[in-house]
Amino acid sequence: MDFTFDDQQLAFRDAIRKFLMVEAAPEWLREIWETRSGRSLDLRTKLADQGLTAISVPEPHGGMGLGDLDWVLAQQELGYYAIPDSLNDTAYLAVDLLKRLPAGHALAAQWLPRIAQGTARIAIAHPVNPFTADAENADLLLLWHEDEIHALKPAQAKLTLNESIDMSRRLYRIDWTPTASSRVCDASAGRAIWEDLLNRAGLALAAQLVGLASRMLDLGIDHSVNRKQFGKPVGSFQAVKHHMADVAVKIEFARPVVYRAAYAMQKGQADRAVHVSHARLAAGEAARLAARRSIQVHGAMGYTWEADLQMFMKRAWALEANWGDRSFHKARVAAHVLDPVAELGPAHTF
Amino acid sequence: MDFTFDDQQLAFRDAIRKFLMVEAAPEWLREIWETRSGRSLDLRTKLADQGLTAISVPEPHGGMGLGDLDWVLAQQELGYYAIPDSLNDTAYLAVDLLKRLPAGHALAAQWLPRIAQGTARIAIAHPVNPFTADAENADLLLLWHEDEIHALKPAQAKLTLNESIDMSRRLYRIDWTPTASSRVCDASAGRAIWEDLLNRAGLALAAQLVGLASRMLDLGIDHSVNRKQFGKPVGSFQAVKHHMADVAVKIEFARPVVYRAAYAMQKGQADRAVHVSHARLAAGEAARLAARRSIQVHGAMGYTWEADLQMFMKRAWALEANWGDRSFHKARVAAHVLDPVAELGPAHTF
Amino acid sequence: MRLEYTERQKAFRKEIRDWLAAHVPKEPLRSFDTEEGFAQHRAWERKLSGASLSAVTWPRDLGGRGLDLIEWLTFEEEYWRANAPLRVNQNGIFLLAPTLMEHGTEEQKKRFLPRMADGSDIWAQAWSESGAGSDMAAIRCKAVRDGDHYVLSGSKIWSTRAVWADWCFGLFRSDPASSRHHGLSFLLLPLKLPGITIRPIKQLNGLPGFAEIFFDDVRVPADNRIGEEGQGWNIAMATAGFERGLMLRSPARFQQTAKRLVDLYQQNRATADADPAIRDAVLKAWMDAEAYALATYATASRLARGGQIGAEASTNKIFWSELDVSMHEAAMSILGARAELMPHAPDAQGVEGWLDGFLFSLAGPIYAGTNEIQRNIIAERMLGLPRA
Amino acid sequence: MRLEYTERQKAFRKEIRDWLAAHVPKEPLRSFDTEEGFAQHRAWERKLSGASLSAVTWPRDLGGRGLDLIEWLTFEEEYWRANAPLRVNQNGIFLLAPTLMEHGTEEQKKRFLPRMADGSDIWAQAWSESGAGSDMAAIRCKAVRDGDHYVLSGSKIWSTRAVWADWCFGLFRSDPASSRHHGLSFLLLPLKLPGITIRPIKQLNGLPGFAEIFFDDVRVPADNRIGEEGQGWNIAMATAGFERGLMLRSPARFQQTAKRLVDLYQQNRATADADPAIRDAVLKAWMDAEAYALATYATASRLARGGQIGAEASTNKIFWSELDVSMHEAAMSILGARAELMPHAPDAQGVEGWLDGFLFSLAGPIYAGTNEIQRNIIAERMLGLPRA
Repeated sequence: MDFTFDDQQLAFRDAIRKFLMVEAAPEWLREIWETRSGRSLDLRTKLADQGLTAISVPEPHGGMGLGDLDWVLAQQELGYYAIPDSLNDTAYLAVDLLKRLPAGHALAAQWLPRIAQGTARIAIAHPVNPFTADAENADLLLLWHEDEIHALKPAQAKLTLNESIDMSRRLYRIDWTPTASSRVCDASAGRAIWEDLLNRAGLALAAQLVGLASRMLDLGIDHSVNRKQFGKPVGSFQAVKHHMADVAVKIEFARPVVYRAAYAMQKGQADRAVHVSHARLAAGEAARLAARRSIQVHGAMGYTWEADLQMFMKRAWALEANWGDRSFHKARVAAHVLDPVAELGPAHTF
Repeated sequence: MDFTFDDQQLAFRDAIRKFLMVEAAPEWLREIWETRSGRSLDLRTKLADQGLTAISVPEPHGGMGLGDLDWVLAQQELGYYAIPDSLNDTAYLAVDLLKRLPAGHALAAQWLPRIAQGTARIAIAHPVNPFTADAENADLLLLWHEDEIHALKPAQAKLTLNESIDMSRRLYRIDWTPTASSRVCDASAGRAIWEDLLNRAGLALAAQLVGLASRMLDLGIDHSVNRKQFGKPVGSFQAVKHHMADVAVKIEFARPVVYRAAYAMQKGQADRAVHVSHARLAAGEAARLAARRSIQVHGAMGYTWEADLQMFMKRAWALEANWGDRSFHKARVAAHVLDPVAELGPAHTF
Repeated sequence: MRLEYTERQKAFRKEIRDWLAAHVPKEPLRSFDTEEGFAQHRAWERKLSGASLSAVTWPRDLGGRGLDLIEWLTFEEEYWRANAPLRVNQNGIFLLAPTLMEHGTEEQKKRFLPRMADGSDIWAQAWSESGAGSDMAAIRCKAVRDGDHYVLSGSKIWSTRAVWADWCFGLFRSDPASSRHHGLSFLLLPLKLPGITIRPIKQLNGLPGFAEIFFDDVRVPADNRIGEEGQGWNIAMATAGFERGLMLRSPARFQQTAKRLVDLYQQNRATADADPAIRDAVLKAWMDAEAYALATYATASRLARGGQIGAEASTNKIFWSELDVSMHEAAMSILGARAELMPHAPDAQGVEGWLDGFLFSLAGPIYAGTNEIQRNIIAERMLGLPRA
Repeated sequence: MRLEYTERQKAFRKEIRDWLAAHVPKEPLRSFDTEEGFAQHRAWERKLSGASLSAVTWPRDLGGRGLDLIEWLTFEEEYWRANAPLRVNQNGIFLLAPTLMEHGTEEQKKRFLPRMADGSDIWAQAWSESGAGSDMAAIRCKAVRDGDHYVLSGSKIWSTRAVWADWCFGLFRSDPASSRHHGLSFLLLPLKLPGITIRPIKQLNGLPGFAEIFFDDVRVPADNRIGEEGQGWNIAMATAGFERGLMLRSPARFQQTAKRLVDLYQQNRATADADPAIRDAVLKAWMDAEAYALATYATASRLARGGQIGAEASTNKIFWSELDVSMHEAAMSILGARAELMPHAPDAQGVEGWLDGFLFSLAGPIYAGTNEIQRNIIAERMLGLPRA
């Protein structure tokens, strides 16, 4: 029993953090918000150089062959720096899906090396999301159809842009027709793959939400240390202190839940779905509270476009309802907790 | 449209308040807690002298013939001073029941004058309460049996004492057998009477809970003004101020809901049930928060038997679940709000 | 106590209901934080004024109808019930006007109020400064007396509506030697005066709902001052009371939101019921909106009997602003993955309005004195707790 | 990361489970805040000690088993799962003992710890004074040095277990000229010494769970002092960290409460489901209890790798105390009109324990440093916000 990350995992996390601190400053995020695609080729290359696109691609395909526990640390950083969806969708979710296709499927060999190199983007359409992020910028679409997996080029589908309050999210409604030639995998094999994809997406967003919560807390702290009212920093008022302390507590007790879910995914544990949903709910609650409290301590400034806080709040609000909203995840937790044969209480944590 | 009390009503309230301030000090409450009956003959006489037993007894029977709007102000004071249940059960609830018995029923003429004079106590058993307060001290029991009304002397039933955390409440399980001679009123006439009794009890407790919340707030304020920590009164810390301010807000917005419910009862308005349940929920929430916050600002002192706060907290916890618990009242609000034909929104408040 | 409307009140309600049914635009106007929307809303103010409905509580000779507060509440109920446009001139009509009625001269009332009532002048407020947000007494903007004028220098910020409005009102330091809440004067001035520069500030939704106003030796006639020189603080405090309290946030607004929330929940129960917190929030929304309405009727009744607005200003501010956030949070939960859609997105049917309302609700606990300040006020002035 | 127990850990769990199944009293003991219950609990401590289970993390020669924190968590899980009696000596074993291990001399450890482990000495804490509750540095109780003794005068209050306990530990002002956290010494003393008067204080439930202790020239040998004279504050702060943090409130306690709450909900769904807040609270209880357990395993793992307890002491305190209140509030809601029944009432079947647990939970956010103080600590020490 050891609930810590090893030094190599932490070093990898630190390297990502250092890299993003320089390359993903808020000014830069604002800049790409304004572009038509909302995406930067430059960043994509840099993320690949950093190895982020290769984390879980198997070594034979040019990747590092790592897993969910490495990703979970990276995802927190992606959240903290509000990195757009496509990296997660391509390098984490799509990679897992491709890896698990029935042995020797051409699609895996075709796309995994390109993903590892950072030269391919993949978007995933699943009915739990009414829209698919980044579909137009993708090189390939992977689509759910009654538990089958289909693959299309974006040009083969009709894409309708739906603007999100989070300008880093380019959402598309996809209208398409499944055909025999688009089918990659039948429902009997697809079911388990989609199931895990859904869990993995939930885990990814939980980790990002923890990262976002930390960022909003840090922005709230920065503001309240620097902003003066009544002749002293607003952060010296007890009400402001307690607003921030509450957020810190929520984050502290969301993080281990997320790590536990990552472990369950990495090991393919039978109860991974409930761990993921618990993680999503805990992380979502932390992010929601962080947004509420941080805008409050920012005062009017927090309500502006020019304060960086808005970018992180909007991202948190959007991600919290993506890949299963709160109702979805609460229902999964309830199914476990209220199952008469569930083993609850002490001695059943692991 | 005039949502204020008239001067006479306010003067009556002020007189009650002044009287209870002297006669119902916490020291005195503690004293009667310790007695076997939990009741004081002396207080009973004084309450009657003050006119409190005669409020709604019709004038021909020696009462004042007043109604719910007068009672609602009195009930707040009864809550503030934690006056035990028997006054409410006898002089408000039983009076209303007796008044509404089919015309000329002997029971009314027999008991109403004695109630007005303060020489009779009546306890009421209804299945919404698993226990009946003060059954052993009562001169008469009025009991529900499948919407019929029955009357018994306490000696005709088997009473089992169940101790409450609120020592002013003497609770009894009543085992009894309905007979033709105990029946006062059949189900067809009884149904409406019991319905209104339930509403009137809900209203009474809502008003008492507002009074209790105010008392707990006042005790919290007193303590935090007088208690010093870190060289200044604890009430000068912003966290303590905000704890108390939150309670004040809850009380401010519960009170008008209670008054509105009293008006609905007094006028027999068709939607009185939902107003009563709303009042109960709002008042209960105020009382719960007042208890939580007041014990918190009291610190360790709030956890003791010797601090007065405990008496009011215990009473609030007990009353909040009496005559219909939170689930009961929320269900009634939900039935109204989610009724597809309910008229909601502005212009439907009155 | 008499919780029935009089025949006169009922007749008034019917008149309003009929008029609104005939006149409320079928298509929602654009946001008044756009130039086009601002013009649409000004035209709507003019239309309201044509029916003497833009400021029903004012005296008839100033463009109102001389109605009492109960009738004002009735008007508001019908107004929100009809989903009529937001009031672009609310800073003027609900904040400045009560102040002018109480502290302005007869000449000032005649000069400003009728043009406010008919939408000729749309007003912005200019309270805050970059170093004086919640701490309003820290004002540094100067108004130096020069004969029958003041010369203004400095800047104001968070000035709502200032991008397209005609006039603004605010506090300025007319005594350079003064500090804190002494030596301030309450001035009204056109936003088109020479020396004024407006820097629009984009809000969360990307629209310039407020602005920073820079004053570079702006000359303002002294007869634009409300009340005596140096007495601005007391006058402004009365205005702040109106802002927080009874007038700005009429209960009908929240009752209408609660009703819409109930409808949204009913339409989405298949998914929403998986999260029991949603149902609980919906029931609470209805209860709290009703409670707010009841409390407002109680205050209005008390005022009608000669009472004064007291701590209600602060308790109301906290209650309505937290209620508004809770209701919009509940709506966002119900909408789930669709909640993030911008109102103009092609698939945003059934989503319109809630996101913008949610963003706007977040400003509630901040503006007009943060809720933290209100809690201090309640604790110290209403409950008697000691100052720090 | 490896979230599986080792074979050794599994074997230990099995041993504990079997032992508890065989030894936990079938009938619950009386409250240890009664004289009879105190004696029952002391006997239970002795029984635990007989199986070397009273202090599993201590070295073997002091009465423990030399187990690590993960094994301690395992022990606690089995202990709570078996509904074993509350630990009457928790002030000693979980608060004082870690302090003694770190700051006591070898002689002191040998003198005090084995008698603590086997229940011969039950310990009370004596931190607070009537003018020094949350502000522990305001201590005035004097310990005047007189040769190889201290002479104690003054009083302590809120001393848990002091009514029937054998010994107490606390901070005393050994330097009369000192102020605040300087000049304090950490002393251990028998409660039966001449000059000591104990005034029991009744708690909410009517039982004397704590007491006021009066010292009237009480002579305490100087070798009962832990650490150097005048260094008591730093030593006590370490103890306070244990109190708030990892050691006192093992997660199994809350997991067991959460499980009981789920059971209570399942048995009462016919009524409880009418209030959606109840179902939501039940789900949240399970999630938060699990989160607390996970956070504790993470801390224990980090400590095993040589890490130090940091701000967890304060974040834990807030989390477990609020969780405990929420769970008990939910149970009270489910019980409805039966919640007020005293455990011994004839019709209290299915109610036992929850009311007492609810009352006790209310002390959580107060003792061991109020949650307001903890939030200050988090804000200032962990987040770097400026002191007032």
